[in-house]
Amino acid sequence: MDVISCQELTKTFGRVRALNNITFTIGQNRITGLIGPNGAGKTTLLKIIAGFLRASSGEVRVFSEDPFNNLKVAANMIFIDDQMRFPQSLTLSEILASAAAFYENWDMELARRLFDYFSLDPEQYHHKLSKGMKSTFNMIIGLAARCPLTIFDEPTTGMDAGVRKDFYRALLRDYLRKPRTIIISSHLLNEIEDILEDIFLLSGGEKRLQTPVSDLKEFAVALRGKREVIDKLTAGQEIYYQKSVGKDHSYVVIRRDAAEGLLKKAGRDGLEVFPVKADDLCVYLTSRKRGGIDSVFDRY
Amino acid sequence: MATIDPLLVILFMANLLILVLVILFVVKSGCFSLQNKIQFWLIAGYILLLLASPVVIQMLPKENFADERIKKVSEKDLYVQADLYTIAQGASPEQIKGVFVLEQWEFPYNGSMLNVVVRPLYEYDAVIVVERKDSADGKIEAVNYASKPIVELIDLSEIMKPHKVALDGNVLKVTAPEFLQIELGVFRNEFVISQILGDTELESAPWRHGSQLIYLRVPADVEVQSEASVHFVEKQ
Amino acid sequence: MELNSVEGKPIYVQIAEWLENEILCGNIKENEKIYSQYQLAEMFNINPATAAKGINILADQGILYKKRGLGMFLSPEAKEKIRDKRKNHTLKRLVEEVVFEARLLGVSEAELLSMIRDAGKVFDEHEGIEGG
Amino acid sequence: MSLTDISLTEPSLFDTVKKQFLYKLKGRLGLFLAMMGVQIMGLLFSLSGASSHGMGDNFLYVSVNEFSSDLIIWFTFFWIFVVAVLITTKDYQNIDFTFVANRLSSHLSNVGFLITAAVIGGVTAMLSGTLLRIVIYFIRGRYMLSENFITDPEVILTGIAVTILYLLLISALGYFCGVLVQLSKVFIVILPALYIGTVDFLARELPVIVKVYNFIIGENSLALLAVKVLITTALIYACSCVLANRLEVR
Repeated sequence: MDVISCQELTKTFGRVRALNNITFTIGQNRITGLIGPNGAGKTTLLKIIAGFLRASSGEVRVFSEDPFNNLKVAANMIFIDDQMRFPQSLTLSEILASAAAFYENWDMELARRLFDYFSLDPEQYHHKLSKGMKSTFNMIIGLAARCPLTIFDEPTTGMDAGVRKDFYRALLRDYLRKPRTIIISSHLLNEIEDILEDIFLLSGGEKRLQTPVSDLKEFAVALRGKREVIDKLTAGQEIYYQKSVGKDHSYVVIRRDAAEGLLKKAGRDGLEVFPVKADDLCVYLTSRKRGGIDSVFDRY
Repeated sequence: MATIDPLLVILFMANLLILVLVILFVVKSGCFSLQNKIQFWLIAGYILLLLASPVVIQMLPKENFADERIKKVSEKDLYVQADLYTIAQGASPEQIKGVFVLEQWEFPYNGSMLNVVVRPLYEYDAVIVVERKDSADGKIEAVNYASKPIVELIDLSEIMKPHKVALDGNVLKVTAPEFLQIELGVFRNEFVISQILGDTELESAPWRHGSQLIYLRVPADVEVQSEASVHFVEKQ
Repeated sequence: MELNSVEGKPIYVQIAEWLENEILCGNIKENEKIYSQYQLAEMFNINPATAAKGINILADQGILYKKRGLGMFLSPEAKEKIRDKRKNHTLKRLVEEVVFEARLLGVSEAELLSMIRDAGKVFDEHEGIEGG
Repeated sequence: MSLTDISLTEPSLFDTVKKQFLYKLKGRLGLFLAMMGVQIMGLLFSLSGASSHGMGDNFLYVSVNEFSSDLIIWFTFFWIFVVAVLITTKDYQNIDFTFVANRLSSHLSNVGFLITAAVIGGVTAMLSGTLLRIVIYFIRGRYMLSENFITDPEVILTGIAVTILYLLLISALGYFCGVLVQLSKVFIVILPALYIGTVDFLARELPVIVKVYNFIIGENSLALLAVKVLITTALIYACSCVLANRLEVR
């Protein structure tokens, strides 16, 4: 059985359609990266899963229950984002103590060690922290809560590069120690790519791709060569990205399995074949227009 | 609905605004970043202080309390309208309810003329009643009668100052009493109490002026004269 | 070792190659238990599922064998298999690329062979310096 | 793998409400600090006396200053209304949903908090009256103090009980208003208009409202007042919970 399953999930805000007909499942004890550009609907989707928002139509199940307004889901889930609010009169250590009361699996030892490592002052107040420090603190809560479903919505906002790296490492090591279902949303894939098992691409409120991240690198290939040769080869294929190079060359990204036969020929036709970086592919798959920003200028 | 004074409305609104600001200031403020513990002890201290205040108030020395110095007036006394002027018209002081003797004097006197002067002259109209006794016993008796001043159900007669009466030769000097100014603090029960227990009696209690009168009894052979107005009465 | 995510090679392939190198160097002995997917995940900061995929590539090729409940062990013929595979696939592909490039540049076969020989000499000298 | 592998927490509503209630009590100390400020302000305003009048004749002038702690109680009423509205706002709601909560547990713990606030507010507001007397005793020593300077314990207790009842009712109303505003911002305009309308227009056109008001507020028996106020309060809270139960949060 799956931890999360969504059937034809749609969410509208007034006339705006934030999520459109999304169907997917997320299995147990996997780290899934929810990737998409800003405004893709990542936060909306995560908040529906967390039970904060209500689906406009379709069915959502978390731990086999409707998450909206569901105490059981709330008790087994934690949602970390940079909008988290805490009482202003409580110090960080008091907030940790409160969190410990709420979460059964809370690991205070872990929280303390992370506190030390990131040199957070337990007597400090949350609203006095810098943006990055807030994110670090929120992350500590998310990790120490050890919830069967842990959701991080853009958790590294404001963190500097070193802390970000530490965070992902901490996440992975704690996950190895106590596997659970984790979803991390981000608009960039590259820095979390390694620790992910699955990737879920969302763009314009629609699901683009859900695949194990190890398959993502082999999902597409790039071809570069004379334009007419490429056009002939790729006729009828779905082109994820296309760019003009030089006078009569072009660069296209297509699906690898569709191109399997072509690849042999490619070398002979004087085409170069490249692998496509995973985060580039994500950008191609989720960008608004095929051909990227160049398409704005090409027909100018 | 009754019309409301717009000034009151404005004042009321201003008050509310101040209240909102105070609440928001305390709640929102980063400028009020007290440690949680300090906050807690501030509030706890405040509540403890309040809980202790009913005990503290019992222990305060109360010599300055009206209740201690002055008798509370009884219902009976309150509605007695003692009019001293009926004495001037010949009524016997003993027969008037609510009239009491504030002070009395006795002077041996052998002269035949008595001059009654009132001080301070022109500023003060003392009410002086003179009764000629049946016999010439050589004694002038002076009685300072008074009626009870009652304010907020408190009988102030205990602190009333009497006139001064002195005999010097054939001059009887009546000096006005020292002027007394009293400030009284009273507490209304809170509206939440009066809703259940009713209003305090104060609300409807009338006030009574206290007044004073000097009653002179002179020997039968003494002639009284005065620049002040003096009422002569016959002994009944 | 740091993984290279810039180069297009999938991470699990890099894991498999790293394990092969360890085996070729003799860091892992025959019939010895190899790293678990969790150890690899921790070492390379990757998802354990990815690490498992790397291990499975080797298992599929018979380089590793599984003892139920104990984990993956190095099979006795592992080195041989890796050498064969690399010769038949990796080296062959590299040679093909070299030949293709040589054709494109119009380099003759003799010229190419001498280049290979020269490269071998340089490599030997290098080894010599390192060794001495 | 199946879901049975995951050991899921089975939370009880009561337990969650209890935890949230304690968390809120700890986290909202500032609100009680505000109460303190408001009551002390009320006390300071009350020091000058509610009214004064005098009477005199040739021998005596008596001026009477009336003191009353009514203002402190009104200020406390106002405080709890603002608090009740405040804790329905997004900011406070977010704090609830940072940790384990659902709508019902959030409301119930809010109601628990407001009841606590009403009790603390009621006790402190009435006792502030006693504090006012002590302060006046010390700073206005020349006064002869009289009449209700010392209040009988049962009178104070009656006052506390009635104040708490009012505070409960007002907090419920405030919470209800807050919930309406959360449902739709239109109510920010409608509610004040309705209030003014009720006082001025509706009171004239719909005597029922006046009757309802008098039925509750005009009660002279403490027991009956308690029954009426508690039932009304419970109804208003129940309405708020039902109305807000489908609200989206965070």
